[in-house]
Amino acid sequence: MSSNENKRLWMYANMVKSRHFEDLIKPAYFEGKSPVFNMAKGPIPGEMHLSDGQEPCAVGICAHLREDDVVTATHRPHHIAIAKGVDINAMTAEIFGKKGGLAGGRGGHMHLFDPAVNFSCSGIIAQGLGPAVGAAMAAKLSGSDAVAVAFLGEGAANQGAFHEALNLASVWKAPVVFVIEDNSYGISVSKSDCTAVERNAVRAISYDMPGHHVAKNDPDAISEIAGEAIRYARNGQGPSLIEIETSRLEGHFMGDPEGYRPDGEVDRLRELDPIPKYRARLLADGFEEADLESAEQDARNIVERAFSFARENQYPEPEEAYDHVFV
Amino acid sequence: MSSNENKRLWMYANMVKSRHFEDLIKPAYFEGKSPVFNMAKGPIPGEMHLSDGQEPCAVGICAHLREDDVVTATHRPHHIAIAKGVDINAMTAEIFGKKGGLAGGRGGHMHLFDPAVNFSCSGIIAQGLGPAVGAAMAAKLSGSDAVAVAFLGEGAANQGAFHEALNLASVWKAPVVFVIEDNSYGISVSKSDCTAVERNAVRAISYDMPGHHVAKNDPDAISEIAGEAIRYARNGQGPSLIEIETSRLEGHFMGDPEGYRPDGEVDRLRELDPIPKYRARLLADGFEEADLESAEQDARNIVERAFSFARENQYPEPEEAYDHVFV
Amino acid sequence: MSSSDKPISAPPAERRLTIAKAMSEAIGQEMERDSSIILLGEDIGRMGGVFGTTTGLFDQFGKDRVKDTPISETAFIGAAVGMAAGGMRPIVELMFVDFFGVCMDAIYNLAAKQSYFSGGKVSCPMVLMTSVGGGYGDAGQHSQCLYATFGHLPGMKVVMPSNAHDAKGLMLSAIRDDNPVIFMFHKALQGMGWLGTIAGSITDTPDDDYVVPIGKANIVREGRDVTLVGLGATVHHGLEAATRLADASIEAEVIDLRTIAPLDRQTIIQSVSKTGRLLVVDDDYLSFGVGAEVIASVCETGAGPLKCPPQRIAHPDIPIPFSPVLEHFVLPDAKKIEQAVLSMMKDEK
Amino acid sequence: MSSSDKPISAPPAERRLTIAKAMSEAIGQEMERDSSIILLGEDIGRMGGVFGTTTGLFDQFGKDRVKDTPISETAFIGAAVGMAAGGMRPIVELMFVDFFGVCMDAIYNLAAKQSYFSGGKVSCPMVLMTSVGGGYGDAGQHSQCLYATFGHLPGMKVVMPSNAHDAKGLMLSAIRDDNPVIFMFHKALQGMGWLGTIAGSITDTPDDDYVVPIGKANIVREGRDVTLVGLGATVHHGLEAATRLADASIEAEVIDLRTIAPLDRQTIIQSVSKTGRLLVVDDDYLSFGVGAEVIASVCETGAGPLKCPPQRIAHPDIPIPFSPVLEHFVLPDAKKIEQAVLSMMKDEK
Ligand SMILES: Cc1ncc(C[n+]2csc(CCOP(=O)(O)OP(=O)(O)O)c2C)c(N)n1
Ligand SMILES: Cc1ncc(C[n+]2csc(CCOP(=O)(O)OP(=O)(O)O)c2C)c(N)n1
Ligand SMILES: [Mg+2]
Ligand SMILES: [Mg+2]
Repeated sequence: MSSNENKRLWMYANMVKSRHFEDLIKPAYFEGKSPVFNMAKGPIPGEMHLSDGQEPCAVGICAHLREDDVVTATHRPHHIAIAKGVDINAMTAEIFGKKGGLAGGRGGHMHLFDPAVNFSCSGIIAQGLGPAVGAAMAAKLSGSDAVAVAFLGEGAANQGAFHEALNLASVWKAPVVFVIEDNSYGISVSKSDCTAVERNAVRAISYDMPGHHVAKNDPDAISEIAGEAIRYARNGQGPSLIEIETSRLEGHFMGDPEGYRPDGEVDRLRELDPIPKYRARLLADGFEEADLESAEQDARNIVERAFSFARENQYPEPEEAYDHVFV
Repeated sequence: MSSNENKRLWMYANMVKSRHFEDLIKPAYFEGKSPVFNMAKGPIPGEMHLSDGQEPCAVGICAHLREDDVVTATHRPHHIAIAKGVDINAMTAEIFGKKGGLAGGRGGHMHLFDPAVNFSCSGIIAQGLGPAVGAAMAAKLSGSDAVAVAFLGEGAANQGAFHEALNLASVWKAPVVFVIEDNSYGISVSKSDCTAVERNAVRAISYDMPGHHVAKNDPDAISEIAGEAIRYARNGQGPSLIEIETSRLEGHFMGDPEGYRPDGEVDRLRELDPIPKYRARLLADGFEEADLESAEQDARNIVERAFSFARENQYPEPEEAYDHVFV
Repeated sequence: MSSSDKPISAPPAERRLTIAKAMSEAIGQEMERDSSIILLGEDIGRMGGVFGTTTGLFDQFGKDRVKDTPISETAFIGAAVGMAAGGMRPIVELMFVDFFGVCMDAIYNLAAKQSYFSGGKVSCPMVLMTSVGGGYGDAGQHSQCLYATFGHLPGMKVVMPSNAHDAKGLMLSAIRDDNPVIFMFHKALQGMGWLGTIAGSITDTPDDDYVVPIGKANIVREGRDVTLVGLGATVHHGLEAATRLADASIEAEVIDLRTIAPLDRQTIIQSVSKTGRLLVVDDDYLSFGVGAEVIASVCETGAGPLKCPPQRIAHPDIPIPFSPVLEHFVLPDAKKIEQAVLSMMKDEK
Repeated sequence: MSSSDKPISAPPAERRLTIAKAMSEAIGQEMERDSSIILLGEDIGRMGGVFGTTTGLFDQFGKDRVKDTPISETAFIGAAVGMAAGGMRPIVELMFVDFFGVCMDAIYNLAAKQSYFSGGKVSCPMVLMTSVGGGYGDAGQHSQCLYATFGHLPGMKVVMPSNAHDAKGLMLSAIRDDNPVIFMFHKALQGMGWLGTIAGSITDTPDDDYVVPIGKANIVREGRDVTLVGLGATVHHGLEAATRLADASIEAEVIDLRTIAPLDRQTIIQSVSKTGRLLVVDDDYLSFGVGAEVIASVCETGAGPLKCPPQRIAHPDIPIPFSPVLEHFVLPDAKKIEQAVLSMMKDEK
């Protein structure tokens, strides 16, 4: 396979992996939460933000990243973590609150840190952007050509931190790419009800940086633009902003009744599900069915092993709560 | 005189008033602070941010405002307060920490509140913008055509609050005008060292609102644009952003050694002092010397009476410190 | 499963409300009375608030009075301050108190100081309602309490109900107060099905207009042996512990602070003067917390004589851990209270 | 004019430094040793810091290591967290602690929790230095202390020197600590001519490399009758009061906390066990403050027996007033300490 074919297969496999991951989260999350849905119960308590539908953003960007490139993600981090190569066993164990989790169960699903691949995320909207600028500068000042990527939602583009971080990145010519996953909702509030502009990409003008808009949740198109922006950063030309039109196939968090969605919206979005669409395109482009199936199978196996690992892993001792407040 | 002539004379008189105000602040501030400059000493302790050179911004905007229009200003508020018609006696007494001050001496020069003319200011950068949006909405929702104006420095345009407030104003179509007084410095840091764009007016694009740029610190030009933006707000068309190129003839605060200024900069700026320039223009435009002189004299008298009032006013009783924490 | 841990069952009486419903009801009734009230926040419109604080109000009052905002806390809380100065009475929701870090200036430097900086001429009648507390696995950025953070800073009143009755009455007081009031509501008490709810928070709640005064603590159980001071969720833990302690013939007096600032020191001191023993329980971080303030307030008066050193239980000085085995280990509960009291009873001077 | 109120005169010995100079020196010496240190903040470049914390460092280390920032505290403190995770050791200045409201999330939800959320795998070796304190007429948004605000939130260490010697040693400790350290410096002690400086803060300061350990309070004067606990400026007020009290044969022991978090409870408790009397003095807001924590920490152990109720003096729960007659009325000073001690000595149990 050509390197481009390899990359496309990698993107496909990682979308499948991410989706399968969420597919296994779903029943696990609902364990102990029925008949009465109570977030506190079951093996995975707390809020759970799934990324179904947003996989193209993660793979399109991460296809261009190395281990030493830094990613900061959001409260909806699974697809990005998986595409960045976070240790999936430890990540799953973390989500289950187990000792073998990335943070020994201290962080949970909104706080996944894997320094081996320079991934982290935060649950406070837009607050990962400053750290990404800093990480980019740490690389630049040390003479490395590593870059940083900060993911955010379109809702986060109205938070002050967005403005400050993009301006600072531009002033410092930091090798960082800001990626807006525009799923058109911030919880229940639609983008058009809270955002003064139709396209966040135009906001790049305020920071004298390139602003890209990618429509249709298309992994290839995302990857193309991402390649450009990441090259630009790696070459020392400075930051960029990428806005990706994507879709949230699930509720904001699990248990969200989604009363704010127009009738039929989810069905329409599901018809545009990027994973079967991309599969069909790959086949049309000459990929072998068997290769896709084997990639799918591998992806699923990895996820299933991760869930087994997590489930079999033990809980931390209660006293471990006191560890690692300081390093 | 025509109404336009009246307005121009009003603008001139208020610039003179403001400058004379600062001219009297200077020696008063230095009382007790020499030979050793110690900010804690003398009748006016604390930081003191003078507005010399920035008068055109205040008068150009406030020429279009009514008492029921709201203004939120910054840590550098005197020129704006004066142009907005704040009770100058009570304002001066406040700056001297006296009982007859706007807040009985509780607030000081960065916290001037005069509800009679809907003026207030805050010492935290860009934090007056949200309140201006709210004030504008309070007017709009009550059916009034009053507007709000938020002043900020060019340094403040890099603060997150700027982004959030402009977006919110646009989404709400709030009758508010944001006015950037670009004096090209935030304390010691020049605009070009910390701002990604050359002109903050372009940032209006990010909020789908008109963005105006006014060069040369010119009261007439400012007034023209201000009239447009304020009419636009009053007519229910929504917010605007105005960026004004102005100049800071003094240090950031009194006592600032200004080592960061390029040699000769202050001299060059002083040559462009907007007050003598505007005086010359008015004369060239046919105003009578005598009218200007009498306006100047009136302005000076008002200021001098305010300082006398403030100096003769008594200090609050110490126990009054405990009053008005709550209304 | 402890008794406080039951899923909500149908309220027996018609007016048994959850705190969420009591809050919505208070706000709705007051909005009918007073057209200057406006609601701002994320997801408080069509969705009715993530924690049910504004259920039905968007439909009832429309989008001019119930306004979903962008995720721009600095701007919309700042806007509320400007509205309040302009004669309105905004009620703003900060979805989780944990988010105070993006907008605290608008709260403590603007809202809280507007009266002082204007010599009392410009009021700031706004309510900031915000959810607090953990226990349901939402981890370190969505489970904090920060009572002391808000209580420490002057110019704001800070209240937190432990039940629906008080929620309605405190909300009405808060809205009518001409000063900024931080209205904290505890997720473990809120009565959102999906969060699980301590049953004692669901109480009879009059339909009428009534207020619970700000600044007045409530003795929710009388006793002679020890004073348990709590707020929000820990009141219920205290009551549960008191029931168990009664079996051992230890009579605990349980005080529900209801207001964090201004703190009702008098009620506490009177109680401790009677019982001679003090245990403060809160689920905020321990150091520089509610427990310290209550203990110091008692000790500095020389109230007593105390029969044993005053004690406190709180969340330890660690970020709130995600894993339930960790989180439940560190959170206060009835058992820890019971044990602390038992050892205090032994530890006579 | 009180003795603490003199303008700075030429330091008698060559190594008598102000806190500002001691901070700059510590940072500069450490930057020479450790190339991973970077400085960020407003006006810390050419200007050398509004409070002289980075004097000379821009010229010495250049613009890549000493970076003036936009007025974007959220972004640059957030950036520091990212740099720290990436192997650098950023030192960031928040010009006034009063501005925490625009950037606290980066501090307490990101920096302070990075270690915990990563199970100790990602450290956050950053120093946030920030000015505190009033007394010079800078009013309610530029004079706050907020010791307890920072001390209350876990995951950060919080230090504040009362003199130049400790400033250098604490700064070196802070820079070398692999955890976030909030380094507060008090404007009344900073040694900026234009602010006036309490003379006792200017001390002999070794040129060498030495550390003052974080978490260790310092007994700056021994005494048998009463323990005065202070920090920063109030240490000097305490010392001044102690001198006057000595004339009345009252021997005060004065403790300089030096570290707010983690608090050195042991040193305090030992002292109070000896003296039997405790007075805490700080210039932060009173309620939920340092005084409460120190008093509670002592009382909960049953240390003593105390000869009289423990007392605290602090800034009252009001915004900091501008007018000097108001501000000096409410700020703690030596005279208030002296009077409090005198009445404590009378108030024997
Ligand atoms: C500062 C802050 N405000 C509010 C929230 C609550 N919140 C969590 S996710 C979310 C919506 C975010 O929308 P968007 O940025 O579009 O991301 P998405 O959820 O669509 O992925 C909100 C408001 C938060 N976590 N942080
Ligand atoms: C949030 C915040 N950060 C920093 C400061 C300190 N500060 C006061 S004035 C100022 C410069 C402001 O520059 P600009 O907005 O251009 O206004 P100017 O002083 O030029 O009028 C700074 C950084 C502050 N008051 N608030
Ligand atoms: Mg979204
Ligand atoms: Mg400026």
